Amino acid sequence: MMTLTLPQLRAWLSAFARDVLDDHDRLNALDAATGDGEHGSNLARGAAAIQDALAEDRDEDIATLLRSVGMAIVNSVGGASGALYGTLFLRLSDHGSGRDAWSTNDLHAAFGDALRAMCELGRVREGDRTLIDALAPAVAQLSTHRDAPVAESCEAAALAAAAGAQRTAQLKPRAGRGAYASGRAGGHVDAGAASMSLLFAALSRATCA
Amino acid sequence: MMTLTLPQLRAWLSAFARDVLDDHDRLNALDAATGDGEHGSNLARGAAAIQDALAEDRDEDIATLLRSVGMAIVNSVGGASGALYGTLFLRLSDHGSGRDAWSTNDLHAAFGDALRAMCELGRVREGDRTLIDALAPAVAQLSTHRDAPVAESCEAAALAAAAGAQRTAQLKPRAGRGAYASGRAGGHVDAGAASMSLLFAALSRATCA
Amino acid sequence: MQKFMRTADTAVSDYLHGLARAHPDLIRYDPERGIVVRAEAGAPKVAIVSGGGSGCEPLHTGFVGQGMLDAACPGSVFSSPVPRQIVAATQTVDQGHGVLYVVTNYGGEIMNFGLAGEILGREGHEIEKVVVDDDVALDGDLRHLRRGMGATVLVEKLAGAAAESGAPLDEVAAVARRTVQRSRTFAVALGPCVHPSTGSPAFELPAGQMEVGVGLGGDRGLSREPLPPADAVAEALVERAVAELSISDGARVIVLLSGLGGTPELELVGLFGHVHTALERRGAAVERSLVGNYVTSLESPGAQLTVLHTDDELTRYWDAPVRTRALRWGAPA
Amino acid sequence: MQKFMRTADTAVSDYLHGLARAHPDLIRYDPERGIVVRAEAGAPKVAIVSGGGSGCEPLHTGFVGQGMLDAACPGSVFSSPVPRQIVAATQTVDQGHGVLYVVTNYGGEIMNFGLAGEILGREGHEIEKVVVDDDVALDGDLRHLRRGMGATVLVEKLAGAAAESGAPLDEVAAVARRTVQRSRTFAVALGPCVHPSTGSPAFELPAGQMEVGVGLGGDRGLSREPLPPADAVAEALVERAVAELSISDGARVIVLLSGLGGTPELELVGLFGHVHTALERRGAAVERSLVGNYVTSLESPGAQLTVLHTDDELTRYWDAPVRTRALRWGAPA
Ligand SMILES: Nc1ncnc2c1ncn2[C@@H]1O[C@H](COP(=O)(O)OP(=O)(O)O)[C@@H](O)[C@H]1O
Ligand SMILES: Nc1ncnc2c1ncn2[C@@H]1O[C@H](COP(=O)(O)OP(=O)(O)O)[C@@H](O)[C@H]1O
Ligand SMILES: [Mg+2]
Ligand SMILES: [Mg+2]
Ligand SMILES: [Mg+2]
Ligand SMILES: [Mg+2]
Repeated sequence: MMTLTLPQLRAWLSAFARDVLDDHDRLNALDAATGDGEHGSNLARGAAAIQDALAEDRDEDIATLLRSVGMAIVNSVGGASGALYGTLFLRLSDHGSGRDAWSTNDLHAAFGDALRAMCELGRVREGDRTLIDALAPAVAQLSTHRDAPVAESCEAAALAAAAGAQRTAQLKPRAGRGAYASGRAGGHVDAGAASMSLLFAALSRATCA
Repeated sequence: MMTLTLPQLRAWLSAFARDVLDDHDRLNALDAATGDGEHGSNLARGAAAIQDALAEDRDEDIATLLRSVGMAIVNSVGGASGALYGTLFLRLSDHGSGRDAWSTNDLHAAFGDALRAMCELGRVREGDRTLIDALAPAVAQLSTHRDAPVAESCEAAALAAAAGAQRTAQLKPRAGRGAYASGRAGGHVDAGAASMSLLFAALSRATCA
Repeated sequence: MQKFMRTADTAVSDYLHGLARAHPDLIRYDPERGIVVRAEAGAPKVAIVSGGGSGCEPLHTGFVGQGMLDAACPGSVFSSPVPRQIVAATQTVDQGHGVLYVVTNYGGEIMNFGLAGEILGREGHEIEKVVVDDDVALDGDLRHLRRGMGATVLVEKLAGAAAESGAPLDEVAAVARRTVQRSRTFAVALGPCVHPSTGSPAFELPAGQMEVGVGLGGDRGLSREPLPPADAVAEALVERAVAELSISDGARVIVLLSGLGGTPELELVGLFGHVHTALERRGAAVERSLVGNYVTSLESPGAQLTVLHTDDELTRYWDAPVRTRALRWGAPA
Repeated sequence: MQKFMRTADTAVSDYLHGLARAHPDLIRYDPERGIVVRAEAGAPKVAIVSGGGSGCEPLHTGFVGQGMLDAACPGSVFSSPVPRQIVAATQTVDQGHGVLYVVTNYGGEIMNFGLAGEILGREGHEIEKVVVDDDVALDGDLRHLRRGMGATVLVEKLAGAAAESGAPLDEVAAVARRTVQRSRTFAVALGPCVHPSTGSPAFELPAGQMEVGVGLGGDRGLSREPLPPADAVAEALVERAVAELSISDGARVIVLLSGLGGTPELELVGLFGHVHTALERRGAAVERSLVGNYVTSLESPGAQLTVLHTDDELTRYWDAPVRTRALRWGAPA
């Protein structure tokens, strides 16, 4: 496929919500390894909010859908991840006004914008062992595949996000609750990076279909 | 021996104190089975107080020694057992004024008096699963052996106290903290009956020596 | 053992030293005599004295101060005080208007306050005793063993206020007895406490189970049941606590929901909401309430519900100023 | 799971409903908007708003009332509130004299109060923020992550008193910042808490071990050490808490020793006695103190020590009347 259509976008969000609900115990357990053990429960509230937003959406444009998803997440998840995931979708929505499809180039611009906003909000960089470590390599792949069909670029982004998440197991946390037990954290994948790689995996599946 | 002499009395008290300190964990465990698990710790304070009283005693008469032991127990042990054991020694002391030896008959009168006072104070009877169930059969043996040498009568009293304590395992508690869990208490010897049988075992050893 | 303490033997005296340092304006601790007394006696009045095994804090030491206790006699952990303490407390706080002993219905407390009262009666002190036995868990042929639980706080508050108002000893005692008669308590535990001397849990409770009808000091309950949702726990607590009170439409109640020490505020206050609903469903009007750790059993997770069927006089004494570590209202500073 | 609750999802709202029923005179709970506000606004003044993950009660909801917070925004257990709550609280309590946000230094709190502040700034609300980061456990390249702990209570009390005195927003904010600068906290845990959603302990701690330098919410500490006697624990707490304060002979301090939720009063007050001794040994004069469960982590056994190097102005604000669920002095009723 050359573009991500509005129905695919809905399929993506719906799949992400389901995957988060399915994986919610694993995300809690990953968070528990260094943090307070509720990343899965937090995002599960977000998943429910996404489902509500999808049910209420009138199929106007990409911006309207993503904006309502972003607001729903910001105002239901709480914690660091709620502000960050909410900001992600709100920034994406800024690029969807009047649009019912996105090229890879559009996706790259939107996710790149979101990445910058999230780093600023969280006061983090790549390498601090956060969800940024899954998001940043995915954005890099979108950049490399800027002119490729979305199915191809999103598959590459999903692989990069998954690999980035895996690599967090070797990183020393420098932000979020994980950093508190820094000296004793090693070996576990960062919870937020794990959920972020679910987001790109769902995107890849939605664009293949 | 026909009588219990003052040195034997000191030996008795000293042995009882040592036995309580040695057995203090077992007494706690017995109390824990139905009560609050500190009968051993409570009596351990009493044992220390007995040792202090023995160290300070000037060998005047039986009354003076037993009175200071009774007061020391009353004011150091606390709980039900402190009041009861304290009362026991205070009542015994009432029978020792100006005396430096006791016959079995004297012992019987003194312990009988103590038994009555303790039942009144604790508002209990034999069969309520308390230390009375070790004390009462011992007093009965002192009565039976009223004219026998103290070594013989005290041996019988000690056997009766031990058997009485054993029997408490079959009794339904009707006083003390043990009664609270009444329905589910069965099978354990009452802690206070166990410590009371230590008292008569020590008495028997002291009168044999 | 996971406890902040030096040794089991010093746990109580370390607590009392800490208490005196935390509240020099309220209390004095006399380590020689093992008693806690009000820092300032205030105007002459009937004195209120209580005491009991330690480990149930803030009972009784945390209730010494204006409008409540004049002295408290703390025993060892879960063991009653000894007569010497009670005698010393009485001699210190008796201002010649008589002394009320608030005695919880445990063998140790009954006997030791009894022995002290005998000694002191001979010295000319005028002493009244009220025995608190609000625990409804025990019934039938065990009824005489009903333990003193949460109502102890209510008795100390209301008798304290009556004394502060200048009422004579017989009236103060009458207020205390009326409070006992009109109060009932029922308690459940979700786990044991650990006695500092032994270091082992008072009982084993499998996960998902609740010990029903417990007392203090790690006493087991009457039965063990699967732990239901909090609204059902509240319903059970209310059912048992009000059964013997004449609670019908419009009955005015004062409610104390005390944690046993280890239950977090989040759960306890949440439970109170359900208790409130269950009481209102029965037509009771919750006139005053108190939710927190007031009568505890070391770190036990659990809760006890005390309901007092109040009236104008009792509510007036409830509202009267109090200034202690654990209760504080209506009185400046 | 050994908890009084209906479901993990209703635990916080059940708590809030219960709180409102326990304190109708002090607070209102708005379930639609998920906020707790003062029952009576009082005279116009700077408004103080805070909020944070639930599970740390009485923080912040228990500090809403006269002389402290005007509104609190409780998040889910150990998760910060969401902007909608903060926006609603601000709109409700802003009386036109500006609003101070007391924000603990956790990513979630910082970001969500940040987002709310951005939205509201555009609506014309005048907002100042003070970030509380009193936790000395984190240092070096982790210093920017220092968590908001016990000093949060002090900031809310002192800023609340400044606001009540009629001071303008910049002065109230200055009092709050000065309190942060002059406060340090160090905490240890003797066991984990259990998150209601997961039902499993936040960490495993072998018996006889202590987790040193913990935060809230079941955060692990910096290290794990054998649990020493309480006087040595106190020494370690004091050593770390005062290291960055200029405590020399005659330094005046206000001390908060808060249990983490599961530590019994007997132990906590005993520990305070040793803390007091350790502070005096360093020449500090303990001018005021507060000992109890004020900033907790559900049922965690443990304690945190906060030391504030006070001065005339801060002590005066400390003594000013306060009337909330958890702090109450100087104010009638
Ligand atoms: N400052 C931050 N910047 C970027 N990501 C962060 C930051 N803080 C936390 N995170 C991410 O959020 C995840 C935790 O989310 P969650 O558990 O929901 O929130 P909280 O940390 O508030 O408990 C972490 O695993 C990390 O990936
Ligand atoms: N009312 C009573 N009358 C006689 N003996 C009692 C009574 N109450 C308790 N006891 C005895 O005391 C023992 C418990 O003593 P202890 O544990 O020291 O005191 P407490 O029961 O106050 O914790 C019981 O095992 C029982 O033998
Ligand atoms: Mg988390
Ligand atoms: Mg006992
Ligand atoms: Mg006892
Ligand atoms: Mg969190």
